Amino acid sequence: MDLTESYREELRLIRKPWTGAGIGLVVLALLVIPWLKMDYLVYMATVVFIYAIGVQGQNILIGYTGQISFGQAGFLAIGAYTFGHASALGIPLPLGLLAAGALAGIFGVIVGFPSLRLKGPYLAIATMGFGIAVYQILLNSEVISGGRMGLMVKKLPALFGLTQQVTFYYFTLLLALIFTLISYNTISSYAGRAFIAIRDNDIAAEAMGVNLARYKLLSFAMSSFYMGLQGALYSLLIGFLEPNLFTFMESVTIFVAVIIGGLASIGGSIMGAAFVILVPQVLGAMKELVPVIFGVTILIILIFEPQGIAGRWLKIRLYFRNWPFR
Amino acid sequence: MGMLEIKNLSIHFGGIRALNGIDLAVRDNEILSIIGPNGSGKTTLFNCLTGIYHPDEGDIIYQGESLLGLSPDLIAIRGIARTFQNLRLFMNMNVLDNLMLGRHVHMKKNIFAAFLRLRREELRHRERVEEIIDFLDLQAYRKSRVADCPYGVQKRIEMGRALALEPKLLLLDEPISGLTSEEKEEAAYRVTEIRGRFKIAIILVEHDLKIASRLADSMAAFNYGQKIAAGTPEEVQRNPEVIRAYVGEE
Amino acid sequence: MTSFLKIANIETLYFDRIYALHGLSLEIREGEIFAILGPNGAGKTTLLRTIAGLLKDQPKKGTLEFNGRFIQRLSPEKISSLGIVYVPEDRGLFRELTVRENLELGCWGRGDSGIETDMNYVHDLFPILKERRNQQAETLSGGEQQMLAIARAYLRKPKLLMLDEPSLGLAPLIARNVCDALVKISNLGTTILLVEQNAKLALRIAHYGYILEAGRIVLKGTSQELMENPDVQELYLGLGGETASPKGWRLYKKRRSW
Amino acid sequence: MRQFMQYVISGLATGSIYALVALGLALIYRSTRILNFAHGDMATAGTFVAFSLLGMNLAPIISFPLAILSGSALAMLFYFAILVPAQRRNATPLGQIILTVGLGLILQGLISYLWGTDTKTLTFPLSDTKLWRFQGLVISELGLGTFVIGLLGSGLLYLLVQKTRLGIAMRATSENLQAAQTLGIPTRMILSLAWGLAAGLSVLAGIFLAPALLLDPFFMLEPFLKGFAAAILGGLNSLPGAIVGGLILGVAESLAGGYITIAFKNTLAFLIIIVILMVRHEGLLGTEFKERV
Repeated sequence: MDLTESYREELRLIRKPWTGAGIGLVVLALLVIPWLKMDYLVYMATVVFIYAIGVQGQNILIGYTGQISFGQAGFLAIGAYTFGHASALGIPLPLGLLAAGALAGIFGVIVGFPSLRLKGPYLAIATMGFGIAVYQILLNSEVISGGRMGLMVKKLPALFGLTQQVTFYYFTLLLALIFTLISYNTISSYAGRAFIAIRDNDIAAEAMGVNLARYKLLSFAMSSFYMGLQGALYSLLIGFLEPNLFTFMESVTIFVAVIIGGLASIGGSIMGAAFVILVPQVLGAMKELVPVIFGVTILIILIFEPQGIAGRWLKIRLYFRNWPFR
Repeated sequence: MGMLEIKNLSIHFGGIRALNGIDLAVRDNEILSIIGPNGSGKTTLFNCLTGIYHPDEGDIIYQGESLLGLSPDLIAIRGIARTFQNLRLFMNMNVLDNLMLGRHVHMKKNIFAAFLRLRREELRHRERVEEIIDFLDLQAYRKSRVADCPYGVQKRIEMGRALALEPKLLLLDEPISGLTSEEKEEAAYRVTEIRGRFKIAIILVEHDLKIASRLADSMAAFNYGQKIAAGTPEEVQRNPEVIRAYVGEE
Repeated sequence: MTSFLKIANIETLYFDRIYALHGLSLEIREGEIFAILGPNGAGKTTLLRTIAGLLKDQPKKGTLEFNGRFIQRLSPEKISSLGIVYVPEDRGLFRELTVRENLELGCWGRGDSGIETDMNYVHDLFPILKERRNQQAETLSGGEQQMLAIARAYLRKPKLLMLDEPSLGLAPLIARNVCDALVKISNLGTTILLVEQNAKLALRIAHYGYILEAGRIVLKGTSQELMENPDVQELYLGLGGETASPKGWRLYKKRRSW
Repeated sequence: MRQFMQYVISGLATGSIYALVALGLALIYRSTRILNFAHGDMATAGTFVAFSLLGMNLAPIISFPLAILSGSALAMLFYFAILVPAQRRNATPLGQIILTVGLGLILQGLISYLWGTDTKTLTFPLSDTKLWRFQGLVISELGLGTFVIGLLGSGLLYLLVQKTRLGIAMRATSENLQAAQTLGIPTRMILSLAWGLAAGLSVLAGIFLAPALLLDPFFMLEPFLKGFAAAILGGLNSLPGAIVGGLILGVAESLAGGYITIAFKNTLAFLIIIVILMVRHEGLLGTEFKERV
């Protein structure tokens, strides 16, 4: 029996030694992966890390704050193109990443303004409109999109005697860990409480002194920053940008990852990101069926398991905790 | 000097006059009960006071300042907290977090500190919340999700959340209805206890005449959006119009 | 006399946790008017909604037997087709539809030839509805809305008509009109189950009454018996005036004989 | 002036198609408070059925109604097989909307799988190139047919909903479900019918759009979004609003394409959505639902 002795102890991120050990093991495993010399695995894991960032951000918006958005592709594109142009101008990489996130975040605030008046389905439509508008502007504006040739992005150089691919792997892993930590911290702070309060009962939240506008916009800003960062990293990964990377389907994919991973679950978001990346790989030649798998999974999860993959995982964990008795 | 003064307050929805020329005053550290049958405008008054509805006419003066046009969060910051008739808790948070949200207006907010998990603020407020948990006997439920708590406990949690805001004026919307008889007794006791301990003014809405008059220092009765009587509980109870509103016309 | 509707030990819960009805039993005989009285939050509305099948998966326990047939947990459509019609507290009108359209929907599923006669009958009962037949229901006054709700329910030719607070929000004269109409409908052979806060009004037209408190029946009897019961007089009829001390809550609790 | 009228006329033709899509969306939203994100995919599926039936040498007069019916059947199946069980498990409105997203994905995938992702042409009885002239104004046979069908479809639906007993029951059910249930109106049947009708209208729109847009699994995405814009413009819960919104959007788009630039013609729809939502989010003819506190 472990007793909590102070309030401070309760506020720690990792309260149980076993959780700490588990997380340590996972991180260790991730650190070791590149040594297995399986390039494909390293590549896939990198993509999952990149997506995990954006999906978490969307979960803060959709899952925690309860604001549905279908404009992800727009923020993704803003982040990617900002970074692309920044790196073409010779701006250092960290600044470029920051600029990508920041500009996407600013657009997030702008798009978030309708959310102050709109609820549920209406907001979904407004954000969807934004996402598609960005795509169409890219299609029609050669200055931004780089025209027919697309926009080339310089890849991350190889560092510390590692290959380029492994360097980038560690780089994205580091960023994913940092942003996961920030997500967890934010969610358990006053801001996270305000997000959830708005989702669960906005009238009561306001009556308790939560400024709805400020926190909805904060949530939009954060989620779009994450999304913009994902876009920037993605452009670094593939080294080339064209408008067709940012269609409405991309928004849907990220939305699906949030739902399947489980609303209001940071850990679930990472699993959701892995799901939407790995399913197309597994299906391989039958690419047309990817949406079918996504759709069917959504139906099953929504009807049988409202908390998504993370909910199932939680149940299993509870099961083992009570193992001898249940 | 009254802490709250309501002058000629009127609001209508469509053709229905939900409140019609209401005048009321609340003194410091007093319990005012508002009674009336269903649909008489009691909750509507609360919604006007907390900025959820905007009255068509009249004024609300709170500590010398008009509350008209203020949004609910600004009114909360000025020290008016409320509970809701049908419980508006954050059902998926645990009890502790619900009360911590009540501390929201008192917190120093710095989002970057939140990113880095700097928790001095949290700890400071946690101690205040624990006092309220003790006061309302919520220890056993501290970490339970609100949705999993029994109804009577949820009512207590809502009251605790309102108290965590450290209000100067507390609005309780039917704090006693829907409870079992022991819980009712306890809840009634608690209302007087709150006034004694926190030295605040309370407006209480109830349709149960008996409990309302037992708790109140002064009382007002509503019917069809109008104030039909006001005064001491005894006076209001004897008022023939009140009796008629309650037991019907013969 | 055999009972027409027999409710045995039903328990209804909200959100699977909050008991609204706690082992409630009552019986209703055919052709009479029954009133259920009780304070707010006692479970009166819940009872009617449970009977009407509007609460999903409720009652959790107990049986509802109507005309020799168990009807608990049937769908509301099914229960309605068995002849139980429920008029909720908010009247349940289709506010965007006209009065005539509302009445027509009352005849849904009726293929018999009596529709016209019945339509004429409700127009005689409430002439104002004929006058306003092309107006939208939401433009009617509270009393007219209640009349429309009753007329619409009558057109379904219910065996059992359940009304939730028909006098709520009505001026006294209009409330009395509505009650008179209910008596007329009852005289044509419809059993009526009435939930009311206005005890005087209800006991005047009802033959038999139940007092419901905290999800249980605490007292029953003919209207006459109830009206003469001292507790009912004090709590519901406002008689026996001198409420000794307004602070005497405990006293009040003790004084109740149930 | 003549140029202006020309733009208006071609705008009305496309607008009437948007109106059909918008009507379906509004019908579903009104009756079930669900925003149907699978609306476009249902239309695509139905249109592909029409394509296959025509390929089997069935006359358009037979294959088109069959395709429309198949779309309706699909929607009703979704209602009974997915939505009803979900509602039994207390799905929130948001959850139900996400279910339609799921359905949309499934349909999209299946269509790509069954018919392939290459573009196809739907052989159509009306021609795009045969022109009708009237006082110097030109309209293609297809455009005229589209306009007529759009008005006819919306008009018939309007009559059905406003005048027939079924329509009254439909409006009643969408306004107050429980009251309709206590009157013994078979609400599930009625709601599934609303889904069926809505899907049927969208397939009708799809069939008339296919010859101009070329048929591929994603061809309805844009018209679907335009329909959404139109429905919001007119007020999501208003059927006349959907028709008016569709026509206005069509004309505005055509004028913008003609006088400003063709490139951003499509962005206009979303600009309209966002402006409308900011200024008057219940739309031109819609009414707002007020939440009771």
